[in-house]
Amino acid sequence: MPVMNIIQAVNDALRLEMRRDPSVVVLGEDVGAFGGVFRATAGLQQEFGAARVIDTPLAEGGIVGTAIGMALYGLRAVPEIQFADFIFPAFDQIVNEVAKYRHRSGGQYPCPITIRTPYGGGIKGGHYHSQSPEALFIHTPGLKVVCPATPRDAKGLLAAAIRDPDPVLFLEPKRVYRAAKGEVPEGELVLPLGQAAVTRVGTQVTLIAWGAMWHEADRAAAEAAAEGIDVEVLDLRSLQPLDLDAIVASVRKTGRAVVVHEAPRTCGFGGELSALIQEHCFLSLEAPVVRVTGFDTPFPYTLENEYLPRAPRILKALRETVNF
Amino acid sequence: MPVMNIIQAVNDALRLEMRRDPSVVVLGEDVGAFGGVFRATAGLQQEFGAARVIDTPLAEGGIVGTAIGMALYGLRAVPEIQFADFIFPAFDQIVNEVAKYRHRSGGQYPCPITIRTPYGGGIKGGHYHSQSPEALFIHTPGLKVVCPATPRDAKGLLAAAIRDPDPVLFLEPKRVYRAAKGEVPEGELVLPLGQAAVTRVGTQVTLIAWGAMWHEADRAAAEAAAEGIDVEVLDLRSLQPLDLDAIVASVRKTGRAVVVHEAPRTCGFGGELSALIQEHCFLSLEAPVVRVTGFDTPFPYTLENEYLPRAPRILKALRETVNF
Amino acid sequence: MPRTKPKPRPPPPASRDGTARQWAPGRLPEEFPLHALVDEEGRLAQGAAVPVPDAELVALYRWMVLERQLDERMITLQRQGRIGFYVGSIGEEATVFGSAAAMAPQDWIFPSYREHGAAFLRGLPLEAFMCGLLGNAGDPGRGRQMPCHESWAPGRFVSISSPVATQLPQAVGVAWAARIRGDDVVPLVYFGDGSTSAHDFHTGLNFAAVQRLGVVFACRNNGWAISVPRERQTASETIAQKAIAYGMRGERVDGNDLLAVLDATRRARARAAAGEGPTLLEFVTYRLEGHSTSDDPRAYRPAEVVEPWKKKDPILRLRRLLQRRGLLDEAAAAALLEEVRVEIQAALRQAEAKPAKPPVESLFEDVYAVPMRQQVEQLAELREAMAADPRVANPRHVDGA
Amino acid sequence: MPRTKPKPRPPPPASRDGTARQWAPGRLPEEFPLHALVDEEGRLAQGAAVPVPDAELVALYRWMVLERQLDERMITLQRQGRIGFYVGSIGEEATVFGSAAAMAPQDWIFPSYREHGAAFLRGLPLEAFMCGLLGNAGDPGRGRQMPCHESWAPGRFVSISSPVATQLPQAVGVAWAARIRGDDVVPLVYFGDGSTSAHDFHTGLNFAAVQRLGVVFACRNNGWAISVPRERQTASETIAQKAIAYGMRGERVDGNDLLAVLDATRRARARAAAGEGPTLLEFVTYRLEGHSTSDDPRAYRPAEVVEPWKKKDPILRLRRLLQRRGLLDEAAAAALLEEVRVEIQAALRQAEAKPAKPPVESLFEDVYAVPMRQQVEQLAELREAMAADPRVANPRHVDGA
Ligand SMILES: Cc1ncc(C[n+]2csc(CCOP(=O)(O)OP(=O)(O)O)c2C)c(N)n1
Ligand SMILES: Cc1ncc(C[n+]2csc(CCOP(=O)(O)OP(=O)(O)O)c2C)c(N)n1
Ligand SMILES: [Mg+2]
Ligand SMILES: [Mg+2]
Repeated sequence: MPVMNIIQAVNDALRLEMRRDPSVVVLGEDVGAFGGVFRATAGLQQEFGAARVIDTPLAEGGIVGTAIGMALYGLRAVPEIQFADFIFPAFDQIVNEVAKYRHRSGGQYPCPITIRTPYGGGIKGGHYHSQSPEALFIHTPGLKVVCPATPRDAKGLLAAAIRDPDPVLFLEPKRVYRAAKGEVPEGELVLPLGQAAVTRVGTQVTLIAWGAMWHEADRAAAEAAAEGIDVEVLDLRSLQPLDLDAIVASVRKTGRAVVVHEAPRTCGFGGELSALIQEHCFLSLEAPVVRVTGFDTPFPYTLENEYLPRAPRILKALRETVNF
Repeated sequence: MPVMNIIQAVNDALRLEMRRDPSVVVLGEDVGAFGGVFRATAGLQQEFGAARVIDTPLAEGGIVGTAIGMALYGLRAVPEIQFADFIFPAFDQIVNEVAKYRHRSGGQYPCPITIRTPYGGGIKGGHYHSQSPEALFIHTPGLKVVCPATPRDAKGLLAAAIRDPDPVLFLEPKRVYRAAKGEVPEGELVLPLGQAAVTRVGTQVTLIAWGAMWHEADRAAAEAAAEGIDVEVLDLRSLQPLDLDAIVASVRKTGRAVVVHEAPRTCGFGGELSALIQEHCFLSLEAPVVRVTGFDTPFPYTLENEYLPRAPRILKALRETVNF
Repeated sequence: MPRTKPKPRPPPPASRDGTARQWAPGRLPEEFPLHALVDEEGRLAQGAAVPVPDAELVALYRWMVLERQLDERMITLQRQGRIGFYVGSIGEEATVFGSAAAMAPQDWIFPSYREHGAAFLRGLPLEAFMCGLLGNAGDPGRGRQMPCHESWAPGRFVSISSPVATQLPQAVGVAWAARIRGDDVVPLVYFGDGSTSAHDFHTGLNFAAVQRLGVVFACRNNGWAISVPRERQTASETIAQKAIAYGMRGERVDGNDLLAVLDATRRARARAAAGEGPTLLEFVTYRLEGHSTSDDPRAYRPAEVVEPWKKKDPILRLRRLLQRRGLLDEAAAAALLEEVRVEIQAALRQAEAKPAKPPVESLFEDVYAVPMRQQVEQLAELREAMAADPRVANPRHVDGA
Repeated sequence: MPRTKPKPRPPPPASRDGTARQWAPGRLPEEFPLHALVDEEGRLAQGAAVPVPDAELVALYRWMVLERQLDERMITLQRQGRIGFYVGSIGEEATVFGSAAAMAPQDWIFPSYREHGAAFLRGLPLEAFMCGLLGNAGDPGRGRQMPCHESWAPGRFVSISSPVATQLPQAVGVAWAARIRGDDVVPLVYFGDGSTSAHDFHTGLNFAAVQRLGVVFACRNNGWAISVPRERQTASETIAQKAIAYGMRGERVDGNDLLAVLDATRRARARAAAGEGPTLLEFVTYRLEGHSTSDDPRAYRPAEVVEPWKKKDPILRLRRLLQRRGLLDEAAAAALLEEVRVEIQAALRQAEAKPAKPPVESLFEDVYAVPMRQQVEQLAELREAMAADPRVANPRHVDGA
């Protein structure tokens, strides 16, 4: 099996879906001849032409707005938002339009678009090239939200997102775009949305993460193991739909849970997970669910290592949770 | 003391603040000669002139964007967004600009604006005149979020918001704009942000709500009392800053908590509150924190009574929680 | 397949004479006269031809009369509390029917919220529309949206959303998709003068022009955005001239002249289909009534300013034209009026006979193609709550007493 | 106090001749010639006067040379890994210095991200700027933003944010506030050609024009938005003509001609101050280098297309003018170059001597005027974590090995 990084896996999925289905269209800023500022669409315009791989004017609302029209007409539009931080000019089109189209029309107008966007910190991007806005979209009924951590999942979940009958926000962990390498099956790979991966089996505490932070969680779990703490690690992969069964099964077994995310803590997805765990595992819980997260500040430039919930802070939380 | 409804209280606060401080400016769609589609700014243009009470073009991003410039210059701009559902075209200006201005400039450019907007369901407004987007803004560091339930609080908290050195999103419960009447002190009234009100003292379960749903909570608590369930009711009033001490004190006493909000459940503020309660009251909790909320669907038209978490559903949750 | 890429037009030459030239408002040459074919007395302009056969003209007149009657009846119904809200097009009927009639049947229509007339042309039954007003079990939109937010996919009439101007880039996307598919499909998208201030107006027109996509942008300039007059919405002398910012064609049309609207839209559609790109049409008309049933224009607009526009009534003008051409006499007009009244009344009776509420599970359907865990669990939760306490579904038991 | 409200200009008259007139691209009369005062050989246009005293002209030349040297040095520094990112204005210096120099000292400047030159003119010390590039303890922005996102309140140079065009309505708000306060303050706001597609361009210009607010909108049309050429950004022949959509003045200026930029900006400022409203200035220039240090233009732009623009270099042109006027000889030019190099080197040395990181509590400050509970608790949490494990603050211990 070939080894790829996440950029290559995304590129591979896009290419295969475009070959398979002539209605798949890619659009966004700099995605055409240039192949995207992260090169995720490199070579696509060369293969599929400027009619299906389109450089748009600089307006995220226009990118998503026109993608909606394409979807209503029957195409499978895959808009790219250059950085998740720049998704907000399209927020109204996503939250009031994409998410509600099927419902508001009584089922007459489905709107299956897949919005790809690199998210998260750790690349020295400061306030505006580092944000993790997943919670805002998970809070919006009608949207699905997917966030892979590995090249294999990036490929398989992106293909699934593009084929899905519902709109999907596909968050790509740019911090590990190139650093995360792994074997990826050649040819068609479609992984189901809504299934978490138990990437490490353990008994003492459940550690939940996704995207770039899954790598930190994985590291922390390994270090914890060296200290004799037996951690079960879940990579959520899809945040909406959520694999609640996997979470509940794990926490009922371990009795303890730590949730990790980059976004600010307050009203982040960690709060929702904490609430769900409590609702479903109340009688099994031996310690409060702990959140290891970004802080309630804008994302910083110089102090980004301090800001990010990396392995050392996760490890500390694991220790404290098992000793509660 | 005069009796007012919430519209009148908001109007009174705006008038008094504009009289007191010539730098207070009101702007928005239809807020001028017409006095706002809900009449909250009625009479202000007549008293303060068209230079300080301004009808803008139909563009929420422009309303908030220009309000930012005014604030940077030293004015106290109070933009109105006609319905909270229409705040999304201004989302980028609020989340990337207003919220981060002070931080990103190293403290050189504070941006104290107060965005007023009617929110919530129960007026037969369907998908686009009913939403409760508070969680999106609570998740954004740099913003304060206030939501009064009564005329007195509306007046006192709005005055405080306008004088606050930080930007405030002021959510007005339009469902009870006219229905909620109460005594309101004449003249200056400034209530501190960040203090919850214990509106009913009880021992068995803590019931937490804000805005329009506080009225439902209050009703449910009264009905529960008739059944012999002793409920303590908290009206949060300010969601960010949050009066965590009041919540923790109450739940440590009662051992049980029910949280009510209109917004969809998943990733709503109820999840955050549930997580916080669990983190701070783990050893006192005798039942899981229960969320009584809007459902994970767009806000409906005909079935809005079914959708809203009104007294009967709250009562059911109270019963189940005390019997857990 | 996309048409050949437009060659970028060369910018004007440099002047190095040391003098500065700059465009100043008011210097715009008379590039945007009001296009009209019929005057207020119903006289056809010299040399002009009626762009549709007689029968179609009479049919369009009938539609406009029906629409007017419908609006008046529904406004009354709202006052009686039988429907919750209504937004009509009194005085603006020609902008809706003239433009919609100019499109081909396969074309898509993106409405703002005053154009249900176009949906009728596309086959939306009056009764289904009224079920939408009632939000009842017969509503094709399943009672989920406010009145006048209809969807009608069989007629390629797209779902309405309240946030203004969002439909503009969406319509552009349809034109783009049609080009990719090689289909002869042109979207017609409606919006008001106030909506030209919204950001999606800008992105919509810009994307269409850059890609030279065939879209008909139809602005109903009715002079008002709720209480805000057009002059406070934009400082440009016309809406049509905004086309210049996008390198697009623009035209100002008498929006109370059905024939002019039809003619201009037809030309715009033809150019769109020929690969010549989008057109911005400004239909100059007037909102004779309040913004909607939630609005009372007396609070911001003296009655006098409306008077001159009443004389320009588009239905009156068309009727005069028909009379002049011998296509409609007094008796036929009266019969037609009675006919549409009966039609409306019959549809209303049928609509009101439907169950008042869609089934409760409909709330949880269509959020996703297949309900997810939350929707399934929450439906069960709601059912249980309703079974335990009938007040859950009934406002009076809680709010009233 | 607001100036008197502008009278709405009457729209053009109606034509009832049955013929349709519509504005078509290409028919725009030559309303937007390129305003230039100095040609590529440094010759002043006949009859034109130099709009600033000799000393100021030489000072501006020095700034432009300094800026060029700074950009080149910082790009090298970035390649060496000593700073993380850089975005310069090579080839566009005249657009920045010419416009900023035309404003009054009390005026506000809203930058996009290439205009740190304007901050220098307003007194931002080179060393403080470089501390910002390093994100170290000396950064007035406290190391919170990427390099080239400086703020300089003492010079009324507003904080930079990355999302493009957001600053346009904000600048309009400052003009509005100044009018309410009765102050003679005019904001100058910069943005690129690509940014004209963003929605805030539309709302900014529209709000300013409707309110007739004095704002100078300065578009640096450098031909590119990262890899996207101007023709794929808008189909309009010029950026300046977009003014027509807003009923505003527009002017096209040779952006490589410092004097023309200065002259046009000064006139726009004067009109703004006189209550005559906003102006859209299009400075036609060219981005000679990559978009930023993160970009490699060879991937999308053949080197040949850049060549003709190198000949139009604004610094070269100004130098030739100075030489012709006897204000700068070879020796003086060489000395000046050496001088700015030394100045840059000295500032760099001082900046690099500052502690590499701002204190950890700085992260939690300025989120609110006074940190709230979360910030206080989370700072304590972070301190505790750092004390327990030094790797918390150190990437190498975690990411590297
Ligand atoms: C984004 C947004 N902001 C505010 C509103 C509230 N609103 C509804 S209609 C309207 C005026 C629209 O005016 P115009 O576009 O001229 O259309 P008209 O009603 O005159 O047909 C406003 C402000 C809205 N629907 N959407
Ligand atoms: C809203 C938003 N979308 C995308 C980006 C990414 N981006 C940064 S600069 C840029 C191009 C800007 O081009 P232009 O406005 O012409 O300015 P120039 O860089 O040429 O000076 C893009 C797409 C951004 N900063 N903001
Ligand atoms: Mg209108
Ligand atoms: Mg550019």
